[in-house]
Amino acid sequence: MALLEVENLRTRFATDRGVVRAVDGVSFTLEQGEVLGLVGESGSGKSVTSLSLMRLIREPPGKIEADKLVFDGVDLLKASESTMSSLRGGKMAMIFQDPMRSLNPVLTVGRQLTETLRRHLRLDGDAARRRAIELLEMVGIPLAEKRLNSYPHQFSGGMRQRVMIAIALSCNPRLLIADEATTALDVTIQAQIVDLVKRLTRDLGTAVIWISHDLGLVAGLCNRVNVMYAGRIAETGSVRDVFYRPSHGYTVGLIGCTPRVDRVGAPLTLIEGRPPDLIRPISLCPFLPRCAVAIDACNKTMPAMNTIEAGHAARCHADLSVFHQKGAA
Amino acid sequence: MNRHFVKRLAQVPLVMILVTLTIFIVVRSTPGDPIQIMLGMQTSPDAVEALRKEFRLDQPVLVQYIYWIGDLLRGDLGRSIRLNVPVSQLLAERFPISLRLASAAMLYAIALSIPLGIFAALKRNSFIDYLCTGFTVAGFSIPNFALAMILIYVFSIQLGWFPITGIGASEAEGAGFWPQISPYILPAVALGTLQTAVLTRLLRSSMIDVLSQDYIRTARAKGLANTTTLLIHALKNAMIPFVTMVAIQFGYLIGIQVTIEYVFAIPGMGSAILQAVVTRDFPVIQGFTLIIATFFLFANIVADVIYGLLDPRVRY
Amino acid sequence: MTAGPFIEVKDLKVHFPAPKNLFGSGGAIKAVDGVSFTLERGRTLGLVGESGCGKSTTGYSILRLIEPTSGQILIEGQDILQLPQSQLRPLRRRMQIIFQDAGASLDPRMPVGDLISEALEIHGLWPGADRRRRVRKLLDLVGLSTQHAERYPHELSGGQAQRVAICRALAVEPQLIVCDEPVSALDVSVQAQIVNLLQDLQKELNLAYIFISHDLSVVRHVSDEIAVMYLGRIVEKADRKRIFEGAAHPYSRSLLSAVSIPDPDVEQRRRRIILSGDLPSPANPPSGCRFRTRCPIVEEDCALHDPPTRLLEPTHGAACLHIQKSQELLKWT
Amino acid sequence: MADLAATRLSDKEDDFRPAGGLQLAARQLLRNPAATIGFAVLTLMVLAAIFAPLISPHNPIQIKLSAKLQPPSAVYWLGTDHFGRDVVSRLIYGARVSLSVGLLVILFSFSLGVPIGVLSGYVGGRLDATLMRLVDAFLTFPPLLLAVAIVGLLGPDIQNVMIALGVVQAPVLARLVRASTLAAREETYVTAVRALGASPTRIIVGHVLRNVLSPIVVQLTIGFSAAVVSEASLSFLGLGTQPPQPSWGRDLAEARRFMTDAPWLFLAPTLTIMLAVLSINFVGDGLRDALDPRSWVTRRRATQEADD
Amino acid sequence: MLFSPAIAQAGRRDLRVGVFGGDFGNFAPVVRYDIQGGLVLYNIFDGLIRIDFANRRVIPWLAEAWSQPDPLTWRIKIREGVKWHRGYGEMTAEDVAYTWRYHLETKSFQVGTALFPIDTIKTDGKHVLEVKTKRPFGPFPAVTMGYAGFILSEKAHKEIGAQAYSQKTIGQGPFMIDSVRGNEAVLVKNPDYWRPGFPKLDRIVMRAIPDSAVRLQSLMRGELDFMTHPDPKDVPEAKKNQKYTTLSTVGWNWDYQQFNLSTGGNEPYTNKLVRQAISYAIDREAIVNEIYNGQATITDNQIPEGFLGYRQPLLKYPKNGDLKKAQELMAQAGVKGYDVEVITSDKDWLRKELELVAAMVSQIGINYKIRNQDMGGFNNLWLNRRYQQHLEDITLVAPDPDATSWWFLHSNGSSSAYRNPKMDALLDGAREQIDPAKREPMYHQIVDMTLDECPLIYHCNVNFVQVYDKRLKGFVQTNQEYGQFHEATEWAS
Repeated sequence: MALLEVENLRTRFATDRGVVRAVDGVSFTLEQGEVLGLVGESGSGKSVTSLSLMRLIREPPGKIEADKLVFDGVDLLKASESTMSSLRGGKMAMIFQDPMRSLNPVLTVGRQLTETLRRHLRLDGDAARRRAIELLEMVGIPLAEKRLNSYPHQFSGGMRQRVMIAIALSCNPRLLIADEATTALDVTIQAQIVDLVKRLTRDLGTAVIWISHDLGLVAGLCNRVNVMYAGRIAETGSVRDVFYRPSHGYTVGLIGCTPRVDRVGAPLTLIEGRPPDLIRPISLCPFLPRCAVAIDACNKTMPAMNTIEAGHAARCHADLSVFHQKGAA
Repeated sequence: MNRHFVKRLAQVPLVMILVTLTIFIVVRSTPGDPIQIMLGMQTSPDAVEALRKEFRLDQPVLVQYIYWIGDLLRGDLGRSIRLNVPVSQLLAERFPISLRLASAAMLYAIALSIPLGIFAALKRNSFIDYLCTGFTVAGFSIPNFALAMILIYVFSIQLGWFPITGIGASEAEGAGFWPQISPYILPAVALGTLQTAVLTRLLRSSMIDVLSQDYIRTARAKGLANTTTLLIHALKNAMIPFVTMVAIQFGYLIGIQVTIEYVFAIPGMGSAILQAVVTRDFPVIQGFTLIIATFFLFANIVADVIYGLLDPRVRY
Repeated sequence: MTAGPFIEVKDLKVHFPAPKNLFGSGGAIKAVDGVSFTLERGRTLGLVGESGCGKSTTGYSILRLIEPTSGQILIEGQDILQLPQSQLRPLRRRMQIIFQDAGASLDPRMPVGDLISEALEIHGLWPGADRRRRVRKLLDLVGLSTQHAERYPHELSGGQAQRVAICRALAVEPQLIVCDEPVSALDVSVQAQIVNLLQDLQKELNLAYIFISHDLSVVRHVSDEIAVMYLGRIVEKADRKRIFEGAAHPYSRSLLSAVSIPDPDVEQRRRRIILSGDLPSPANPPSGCRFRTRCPIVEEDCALHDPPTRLLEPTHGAACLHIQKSQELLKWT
Repeated sequence: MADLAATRLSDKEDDFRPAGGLQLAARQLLRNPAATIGFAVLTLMVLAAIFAPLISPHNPIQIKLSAKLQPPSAVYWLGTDHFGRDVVSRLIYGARVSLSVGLLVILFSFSLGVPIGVLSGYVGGRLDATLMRLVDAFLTFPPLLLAVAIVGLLGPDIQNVMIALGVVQAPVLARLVRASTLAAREETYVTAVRALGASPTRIIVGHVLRNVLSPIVVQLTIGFSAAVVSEASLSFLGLGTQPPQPSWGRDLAEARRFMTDAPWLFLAPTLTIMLAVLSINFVGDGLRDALDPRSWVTRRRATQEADD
Repeated sequence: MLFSPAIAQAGRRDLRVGVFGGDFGNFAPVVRYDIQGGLVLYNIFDGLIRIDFANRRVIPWLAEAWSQPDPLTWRIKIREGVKWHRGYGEMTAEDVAYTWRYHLETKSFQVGTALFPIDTIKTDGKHVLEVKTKRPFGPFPAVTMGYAGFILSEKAHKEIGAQAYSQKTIGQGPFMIDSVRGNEAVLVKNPDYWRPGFPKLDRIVMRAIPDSAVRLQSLMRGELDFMTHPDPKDVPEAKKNQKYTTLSTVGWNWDYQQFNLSTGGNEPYTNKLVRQAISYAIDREAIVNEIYNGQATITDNQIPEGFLGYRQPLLKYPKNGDLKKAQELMAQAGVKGYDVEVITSDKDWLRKELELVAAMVSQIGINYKIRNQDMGGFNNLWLNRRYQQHLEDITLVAPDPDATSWWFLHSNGSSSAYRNPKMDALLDGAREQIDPAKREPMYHQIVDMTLDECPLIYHCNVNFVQVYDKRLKGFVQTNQEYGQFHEATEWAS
């Protein structure tokens, strides 16, 4: 039975300019130990999806609906707030983008670690302290014992993200959601963090949902990818399916306009215009106004999710096999 | 933090000199000669002259200022022309009373503004939010002596719960807890209402700001129970500007008690200065205003220290 | 091509006084510690490096938005560091800058039309009636319409805001534009649009760019020549082809190995050079080679003397004592 | 290659003079109900003050002992005072004093506080240090007592009251403006304009001042309400405005004796002062949001998506 | 409740008194004191003479007797057995000599009012004092022994020091100062008071409460037993209240307008017809009813009832004024109307009175531009004669017509702004006339000239009102504001 089953997840926000359909029908499943990439530009709904899973959306103005939202056998829609709060940080954990602001500036790092342990594992006093030190050493923070009493502002960006990871993995979660976890970091530090997360989650068998706008990162880290656009999944498949046999106008465009450090000189293929306003209802493919490979069908009906091959599907009328590469580059 | 604190302390003497200079100029640029005013109707010119010499009023203003500063450094605040009593003795009688009244008013303001501020922030833009902010803004807009009058009419005359006067009465000295405390209650409410408005608004906005911070989202993502998240994580941050403002407001409180002292017959600093201004009793005006200004200055410095203590980012 | 380079920077240093703590002197933060390069019109120099390496400070100090401590900045042979502010102001027309947060670089209270005409007004260009026509031409040049002219900065998307910023820079007809992380805050699709726009403008107006970014993929795509910076110094400089195949300095190679490539097979099979530790404090950089505290191939002599730039080829230099060892050992492809 | 001469340029040569910032701020202000009501009340009071002779039902100064202490009636809507003068007329004429006190205090503290604040904020260095020490000295001065001292010593006529209250408010404003100027100076758009070659004066006047306006406006509204309340306190202590000129503060001070036997006499000025201060505060809050450009919406908003 | 009056009545020997004002000034009789100071002074000192208010006569007190061997010499016998507080020994003639010499040397405020006629002071034995005056001075007993009647103990004054004496004052009256703090003065019984059986109370606590309404409310709530100067509008209600006694007696004081005629300028009011017109325009009864709610008595001259030379309250000007006559006088003077600046001090009842008077005189075209000064500002303008007109009230201590006229009408009177040699001669002559029978007609002449010349226009004498707990007995009320003697006050058993 899959660890996480999501069917037709819809999350809307009531704003003074109208109802914003941030997530407009997202379905996917996640197996134990699997690493799923959620890729898309800003406003694609990738972060809102993850926050909806953890029910961290303030309702109102937000509103979460779904045909099915089950995590490890628990129906997240009907779960009481107390069940949810025992899940959060316990079986489901999350790390966020900006390490500078994600830790409480006035509480020591040790305190923010032990309070999680006390909340979920009922560890306190020395047991919690010892575990906290182990965790800090696990994520590669030197002199862990001494640093327990330091404050977040005394750590560098990279170090702070390591603390976040220690906190997230402290209770051995079944699922870790990383929402743009390395975007704010420098490239060499990013490499360290990615390497760390990959190693720890593999050892602990934690399923990971890695949210990012960086295709390279997702290519290296994930086994499956969902490409998201305008609150929906445009294309889903194994990472090799999506990269080598892109079957949605947006995926093709995205790969085309991402510069590659190992290929120079080839001009970037452009995607004109801007992501759609999520307020007005959409009857056709949301990417149509910007799509370079649209065909007549696109102007007539809303494309359904059709399967290209086992485990690989895209919500696009066009046959984009011309862009498919033969095997590995 | 200590570098910042030392810099603040270093500024104090310079500011104090400026304060004494301002007080002196404002006071001495006055029409009306205190001796003549004090001696009143049946004075002979040479009687006025004798006393002017005694209070050095016959000398040029600058010389008088230097004498005043000289005495000041020796801790001698001079003598009240009208009361013929050392200013320091008047201060010893009146400053504690003003201090107690200020503390009572601040306690009332804090006790009210913390729940109101947090509640208004939590229930933002709801009916309760408007109620809380509406109440505080009303407190902000009513002149405190009008409020005092209403409080006396309702709570002292109609309900009889609290006495009207009685602060500083020797009778109350040994008469147990309630007689000592009860005369402070209505004046504290009348005086503290303005502070409640200021503090509630401040706490509400800083709570709203903190609740939108990422680390609160992280706390919730860690599954901490709502109350703990709210109280520990949010309040500890939201209280920093609040406590700093409390210290600053406390400095102000001493200076704005005049009208309340008048209504409740409180022998505080404000009424003494008013009395001194009306009778041109320069030494008292200068001495009292200097003390209030110094108190305010140190309240500000204490505010900085508190800020440093509460916010680790400043401390380390 | 005019004779000689448009801009020549010689041994540029920018030191900030560190806050003196109570007990000892704070020393100086050596943000930029001896940077030199030349740039011709129509060409782009990429400055790449991680935060704290001094790339933005270099950009700002070339335009004297931050006053450099020492060194020379020659614009067509004239050292602008010696000029008083009054004489510098007319010269500012020739060198402009665009910022990472484009929205914040536009006065929130002025509509786009005014923002652009202000640039013309400052230098008295296109006075009177044809100023409006000039503004419309400039808007068109960067792909915006007159409808955008009426909008306020907060009503623009990130991409549109950057287009306005570029338009404002072009208004004063500059020869050099310093681009400080111009696309880092944008989505990939919008990033590509702006990158293409910059390249087209360079061809059409023969502009020189100093392109500052931490994103090596974008820098390599845009630049003719790339300089890798670490802790206030250029550790390696080469044309964009050489920097990829023949990167010499261990830091350059580590940087290249850390950059992700949007190609699953390639990315998953790559060998990584993972640098340990954090960036040292610029207030007191390590003795000798600044990179030695994090360098995977560090030797004893690295701590003894500051490595000079060795030229492997006329246009390819690297400041490392063990280039040989670096190129052999540190595999990243 | 993107074709440079994209043909999206619309042909019509319409004038793109957009709605000015103030127009948009006003439009935004009117969307905030509390601020609109406050604004309406204030305009009403200002109009009442200006056209007092026309609209006040009775002569506010005329003593008519026969009509002494009459409760609110058809003739005297809010009753009469101890000399038989109509309370409503006195409130209308009183608005002249209280509002002008508030207004002049704003002008006084603005013209004193803003230049000092901007100068020391933008120039910084020693000038900033000396100015700030001077401001500190005045700030530590207990406000009401400074006002009492100035009024008591220079005589209790109106302009002295205003000077006193203005002097008290100016340092608070100076402090605030300096902080905002310091912050504004660090903004990227200031660096950008400097890069364009703009002179310091153009930067200060054209950019810094305009973006420092919003905190100034809010502080001015607080200053206004403090002035109105202080005028009442000074009158209560006997140092306020001169008879026979009616003023809210003095009428309230004199009405306190009749709080039990003629409550309308006491409540009328109290509620009027509260109403004035409440509305000026709501306007202040409204202005703070309205002057924030992020809230401005040009009329083309709806079509924004269309032309992308 | 804090101080509930329900404390066992019979045994109560303390009294809580509420007075107006902010604090208690200085209590040394040789340094000028204000009214609150006076209230304490009159209970800790006995004067050389006391005033028999019933029939307005000066009666010997600590000056047991005095004789006048010749018009310039006064021999005063000081009562024996009068002891100073706190064991400073017996009061002697030496103390009186010391005190008056101290006044003269320090040129204190009493020199101008009471001790100016003195030439030499000699003691003749322990208890007799012989004073020679420069010129014969009829009102010596009332003015000199009255105003300057409070005597210092030489020993105490020297030991304690002039400064400290202001607060640690040593008197010989029924009460002694126990403590003075902020707005409260505590007096305790003087155990060795020379009159056995007095005072009836052990302790008086006097508290200054500025707001009159609050002062009365404090009494009604039982926080005080005794209060003075209630708001006139509350007096009828207090009188109806069974639990309290309300006394209201005509005071030796008056509200008056004064014209500055010393500048020699040609303002319209320098013409006496205009001044008379103003006096006719004043409705004195309206002032008494509207401002003092009936707690005052109309008058148009400076000699209150019981004073030598008193005839009747209204001599020339009708109680409701005579607008027609006033307009006639204005026409006669050829003055249509003018503006004049009128100053007054910070007493809010006087400010209201000036507003009322301004309304009255506006009916004859005179526009009073009112300037309310605070006390300091007013005194400064008044004493330096930098005013056109002013409205003020004045309280007098000595029951002698000299004190009510000389200072205001004589060309070198400290408060006078009037120069008239005829008036000066009359005043000096009346002052030096010893025989009361001869002095009386002289004062009639002075009053008639004042009524005609109108350098001052008198409005009314304001009553002194006290409200206190009905169970208090023995309190004697006087026409003097300070005169609240409490030695006879006691709680009825």
